[in-house]
Amino acid sequence: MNITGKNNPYSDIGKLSHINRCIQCGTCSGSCPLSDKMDHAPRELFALIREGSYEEVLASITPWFCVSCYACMVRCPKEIPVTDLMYAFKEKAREQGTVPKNLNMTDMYDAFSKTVKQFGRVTESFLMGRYGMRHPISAVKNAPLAVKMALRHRLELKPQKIENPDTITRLYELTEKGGE
Amino acid sequence: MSETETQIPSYKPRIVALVCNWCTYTAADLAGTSRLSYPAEIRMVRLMCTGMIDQKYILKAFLDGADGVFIGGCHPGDCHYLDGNLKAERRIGGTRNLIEQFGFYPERLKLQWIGASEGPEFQHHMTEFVERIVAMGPSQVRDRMIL
Amino acid sequence: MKICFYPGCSFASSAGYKESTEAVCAKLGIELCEITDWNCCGATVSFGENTIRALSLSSRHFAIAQSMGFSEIVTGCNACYATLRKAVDVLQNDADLFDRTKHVLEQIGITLAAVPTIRHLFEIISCAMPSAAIESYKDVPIAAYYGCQLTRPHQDLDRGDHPTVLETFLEKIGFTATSHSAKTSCCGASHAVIHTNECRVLTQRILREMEGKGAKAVTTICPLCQFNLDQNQSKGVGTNLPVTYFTQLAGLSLGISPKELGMNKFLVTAEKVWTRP
Amino acid sequence: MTSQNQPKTSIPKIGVYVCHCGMNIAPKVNVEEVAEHVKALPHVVVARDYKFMCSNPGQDMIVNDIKELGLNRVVVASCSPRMHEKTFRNALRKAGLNPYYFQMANVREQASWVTKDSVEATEKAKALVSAAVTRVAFHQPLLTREVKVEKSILVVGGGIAGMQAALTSAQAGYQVYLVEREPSIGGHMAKFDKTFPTLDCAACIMTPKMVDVYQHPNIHLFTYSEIEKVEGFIGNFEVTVKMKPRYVDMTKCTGCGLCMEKCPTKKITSEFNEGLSKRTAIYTPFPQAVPNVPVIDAENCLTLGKGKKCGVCAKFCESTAIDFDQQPEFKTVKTGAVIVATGFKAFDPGSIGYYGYGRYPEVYTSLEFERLNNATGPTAGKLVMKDGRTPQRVAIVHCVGSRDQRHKKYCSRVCCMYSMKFAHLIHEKTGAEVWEFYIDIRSPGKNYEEFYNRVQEEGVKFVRGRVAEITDMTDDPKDRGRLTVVAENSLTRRTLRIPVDMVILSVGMEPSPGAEDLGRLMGVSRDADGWFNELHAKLAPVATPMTGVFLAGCCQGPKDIPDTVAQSMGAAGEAIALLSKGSVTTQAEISNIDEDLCTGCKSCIAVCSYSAIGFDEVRRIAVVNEALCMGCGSCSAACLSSAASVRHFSDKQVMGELEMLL
Ligand SMILES: Cc1cc2nc3c(=O)[nH]c(=O)nc-3n(C[C@H](O)[C@H](O)[C@H](O)COP(=O)(O)OP(=O)(O)OC[C@H]3O[C@@H](n4cnc5c(N)ncnc54)[C@H](O)[C@@H]3O)c2cc1C
Ligand SMILES: Cc1cc2nc3c(=O)[nH]c(=O)nc-3n(C[C@H](O)[C@H](O)[C@H](O)COP(=O)(O)OP(=O)(O)OC[C@H]3O[C@@H](n4cnc5c(N)ncnc54)[C@H](O)[C@@H]3O)c2cc1C
Ligand code: SF4
Ligand code: SF4
Ligand code: SF4
Ligand code: SF4
Ligand code: SF4
Ligand code: SF4
Ligand code: SF4
Ligand code: SF4
Repeated sequence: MNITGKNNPYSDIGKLSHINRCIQCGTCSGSCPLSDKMDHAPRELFALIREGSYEEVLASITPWFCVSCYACMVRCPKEIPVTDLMYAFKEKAREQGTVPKNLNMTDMYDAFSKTVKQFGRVTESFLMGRYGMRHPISAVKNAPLAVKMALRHRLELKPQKIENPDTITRLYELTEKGGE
Repeated sequence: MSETETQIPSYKPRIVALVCNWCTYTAADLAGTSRLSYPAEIRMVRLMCTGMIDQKYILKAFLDGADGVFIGGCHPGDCHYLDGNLKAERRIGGTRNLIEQFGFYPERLKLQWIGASEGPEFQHHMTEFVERIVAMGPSQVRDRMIL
Repeated sequence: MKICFYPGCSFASSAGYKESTEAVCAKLGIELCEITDWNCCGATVSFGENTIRALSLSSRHFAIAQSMGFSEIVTGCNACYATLRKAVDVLQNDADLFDRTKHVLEQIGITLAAVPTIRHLFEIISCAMPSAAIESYKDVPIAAYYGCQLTRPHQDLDRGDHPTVLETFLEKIGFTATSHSAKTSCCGASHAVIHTNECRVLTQRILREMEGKGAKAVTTICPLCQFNLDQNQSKGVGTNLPVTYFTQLAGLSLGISPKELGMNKFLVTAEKVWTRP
Repeated sequence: MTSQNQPKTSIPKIGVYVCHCGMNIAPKVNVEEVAEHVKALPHVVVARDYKFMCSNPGQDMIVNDIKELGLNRVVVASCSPRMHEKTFRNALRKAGLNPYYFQMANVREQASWVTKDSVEATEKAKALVSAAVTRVAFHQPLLTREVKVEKSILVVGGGIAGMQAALTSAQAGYQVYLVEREPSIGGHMAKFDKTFPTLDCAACIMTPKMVDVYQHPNIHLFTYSEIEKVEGFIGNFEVTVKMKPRYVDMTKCTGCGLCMEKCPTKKITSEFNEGLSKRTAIYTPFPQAVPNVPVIDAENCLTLGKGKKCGVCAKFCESTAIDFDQQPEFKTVKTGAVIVATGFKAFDPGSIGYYGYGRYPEVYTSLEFERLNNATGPTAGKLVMKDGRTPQRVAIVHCVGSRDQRHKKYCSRVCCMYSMKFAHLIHEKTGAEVWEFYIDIRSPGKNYEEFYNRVQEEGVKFVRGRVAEITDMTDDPKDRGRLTVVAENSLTRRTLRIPVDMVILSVGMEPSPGAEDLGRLMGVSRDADGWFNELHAKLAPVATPMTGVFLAGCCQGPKDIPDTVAQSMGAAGEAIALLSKGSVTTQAEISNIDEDLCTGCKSCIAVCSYSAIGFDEVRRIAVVNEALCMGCGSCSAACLSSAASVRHFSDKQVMGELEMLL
């Protein structure tokens, strides 16, 4: 399947055609702070795309581990927008429902998103609480830190919100399907 | 606009390209050897230098029914004859006014530097120019003109 | 000078970032005009979820800022800075996405006309700081930590690796800058709470490098970086470096008291930064 | 006026030949239909299609038709005239017809190869061929002239390329002028110790060659000199050389070296040693320099640059060779051909922040390493770190600045091989563990892959992955002070953080500074990367579009020494072939001013960049100097009276072609 081909159902992944240029040099993976935690190195995702193994890429945990440090992107000798592609993979995986299951990071993303949708802003404590409901162990592990933070008046317990959170909720709903 | 579109569904513009031998013609050859396709409406005349393009060639092309005239030469500094391209640039500025006086849209005349190594750029500019001329529709001045 | 300020969600609860920014700006005559009823920019999450939504979340501010009469938005958080700039970039280069974003905003009663310039608070303050500092702290070597997203991906404020603007700033306000190699190494901030162990390796490498090169304290320009470097030291990294904000050091240099600058809120206490022997 | 102005006598009888070019034109363009179409045009006597027009049977077909059908004009519809115009003109000549009674229609590069739809391609081909037919009817017979040529060759650049070109030309009996801008000839190769793949000693090849160049009776050497001005044309160039002041009289200096020993200004960075050592203000770049005459670096000299009273060198020089009053000298030489051999410059890795060059002392460029490794270098060839220790582990980083869209997008072609040369030398000299980080190993050359295998067997650790970062940040406290090389091993998919003592950056090549100006002086264009353009990538790799100017060595693109030497000999051969006959044929397509139409307005004189038009004060008309005219046509476009026009590009010819295209 040609990356930019008309009959490629995945060709709407943002900036996908750039992958044609990749020479598999590994600068991106070598620059990536969390590459070792990923199931595929960023470089491998591009090789998989060229093979046509889109399903594997869109089910990979790699994009979810990307912290957007942009180290890969500014070093790639072929100027491939690696970080932007990570975003695009996540968006596509979400759209087609292949977000990896049982991944802390995706739960965190969900918790974050729900909080913004509800209040318009995020509050760390509240976000952690929301995430903690699904990850009690993590919540317990982080409890001492929370106490220390509270002692230094750094723990906001009341969720911050904007004047009219409904606007943001509406914005979320409006964009549910890409703004149509 | 939509009127024009429905009127002439398969409008094929008539376009000539006057190009210099050393840069743009070479780029066209490179586009050829690299099999970079572009619209067939482009008809090219090979000259030694854009500097030899006489105003009357351009005017003649328009009066003979050209919908667009493309002129391609070397980038400034790369002219095989030192600065023929710059002379052409100055002259073509004047030609724009001239053809406008005849009633042609000056946008139908384009000057572009395309270096010998720029096969893909050649393809790009040809495609873009044809698209531009197609969007403008056929040149109707000649028909209206009493010759 | 009036600036249009976007604080972002982590600003208020951070260890004195808010206090020090307000105190320093007051002293420098900078008026912080907070974007009316700002919302979360979506950080690194929203772009991976839905491009239009991410653009809309950011653009809401662009429209509000414009209605307040500003063409520039200033933020003090690297993540917000990167996210807002990304939105600006996309909107400027993709007319289709611009129109679709505009359409979404229209439906919540907001008109998006133009995109602003995004600047980091650091740019504003470092320009405004007087070069003759009131107090001198030459005996306190500070390691400047830029984090990833100030110089990357744009690399227009300074080079992506081994930038120097923060060091120049430190020297200007009377501190000594420690030369080190971890300035833009990623600390994994946005994953730190969840992947504590994985990210600890990163923070540890950074903090040990700073301490190894002789730093007595760190300065940061982002609440996420500050939090991550600060909290990890309570988890056995083995270093003891107070992690300050650049605004707090600016404040000290302008003679503002540590308390007023919120410097009592760190997990690693920072007395050694201002205590004179 | 001249015989070229003959009125056309005969009625045109045109033959048209449409080429299939095997499968290149025919399946896309319906060649029979095209031939059929043009048969209907005025004056066309015959129109045929044939599989390969440029083949011998194809050419014979034209010759026969000319003889048997009495054709007096020919059109071939095939490939680009840049490819085969000469071929077919020769066929006409063979048949006794003036070669300018010919026109080519390019239906391959402009129709079959670039048009998707076959019907459209055929239509376009018809238009192009019809235009050519119309044009050729207006063609006139043109004559070329023989011009005597100067039997001498000027070579610019004295690296291995320039030296070899000079020697080959001189051996053939030609007078050679070799211009080198540095104080000594030698170029980059003079900096090397060993060369791949044979590992023979560079100095052992270089030093005798440099001496040969110096002593050859036919070679006149201009060192510390640059090209100031180029005038004239093929066979008859006049080149002005600027000799920069050396402040040492070449005729008096004996090369004793006493001045250098005594000069008090001793702390100047040595360019030759890549900044790894210091030199004096009066210096020769290296001990084996040719000529072995020092120069004074005026900027740093106490007397010349700093306005102080020193003069120590002059005091000690027994030959009274020091001359503080020397001025630049200009010398004009006449030459028939020019060979450009200005070489390359090594890429400066300072712009790649994440490699820390200039920040970490133990990060070297490959050229620095060449000096470090050289017996005549700053450490007398001992491979040691700046603190004098022997490295235990060394990393070599490939593709620095090359294959990188942010810097140089091309592969520099020699760095894989020299990197492996380094690996071998380090291993041999120090026993250190060597790690090579590469993207692809490029070793296409005779005995090159074998060299790779040899280095592999020596235990060098090859890691397939481009280095992501070089840092002094360490994970293990006992590695403090060392460097860490970070890269993904793309074959094991692991991120490596390797502590090393020394890093060598295998930097790529870029065009030599000043190439742009030189190109402008010579009229030679450069490609997008700045390398000089050869006339044809395959068929004329040493000639340039500027007739009489040839290319040798790295100035045309990255290459190693064997390729450089081969190309240099090729360039010398071409120059010799050009000049050996004693005369060259000038082009026929030059300007012609019709005396009857010229009003004497002088517009043409003002626009001619070659000062090729003079003014006849008596007749009050403009007159073209045919030896100087290049045929650019600026005059014809400027002439409002239609008096000036370039032969073969007359208004009738161009407008006739235009008319048929629309
Ligand atoms: C680190 C390194 C190691 C290498 N090792 C090997 C090896 O082991 N084996 C191998 O085969 N190849 C090797 N090469 C490649 C080799 O260096 C080149 O192939 C060779 O030097 C090219 O010779 P050249 O004469 O074209 O260019 P250069 O050596 O660059 O010579 C050009 C000369 O022209 C002069 N010049 C430039 N501009 C002007 C001007 N405007 N006017 C007058 N003079 C001018 C310069 O001063 C210079 O003397 C290596 C290259 C590098 C970078
Ligand atoms: C599949 C393939 C594709 C290629 N594609 C390209 C390409 O796209 N671009 C490119 O630059 N290069 C290409 N090459 C390389 C190119 O073919 C060679 O560089 C080129 O053909 C070499 O020319 P030559 O004259 O040295 O050898 P040859 O083409 O082999 O010519 C040698 C001639 O000598 C004759 N001969 C041999 N022995 C004797 C004898 N004892 N007496 C008399 N005559 C003899 C042979 O019959 C033959 O005619 C390709 C090579 C291959 C194999
Ligand atoms: S750095 Fe760029 S070229 Fe190299 S593997 Fe990654 S994406 Fe591909
Ligand atoms: S931007 Fe993401 S993928 Fe790229 S190096 Fe950083 S974490 Fe890895
Ligand atoms: S200038 Fe004089 S002292 Fe110097 S090397 Fe020449 S002869 Fe010797
Ligand atoms: S005059 Fe200049 S070159 Fe001569 S010895 Fe003094 S400093 Fe050196
Ligand atoms: S020769 Fe090797 S090291 Fe040099 S640019 Fe090419 S691939 Fe890279
Ligand atoms: S042998 Fe041919 S195909 Fe194989 S690496 Fe060499 S050039 Fe490439
Ligand atoms: S421009 Fe024409 S008319 Fe004027 S002097 Fe030149 S040839 Fe004669
Ligand atoms: S053709 Fe060009 S070079 Fe010749 S006389 Fe005219 S302007 Fe001068």
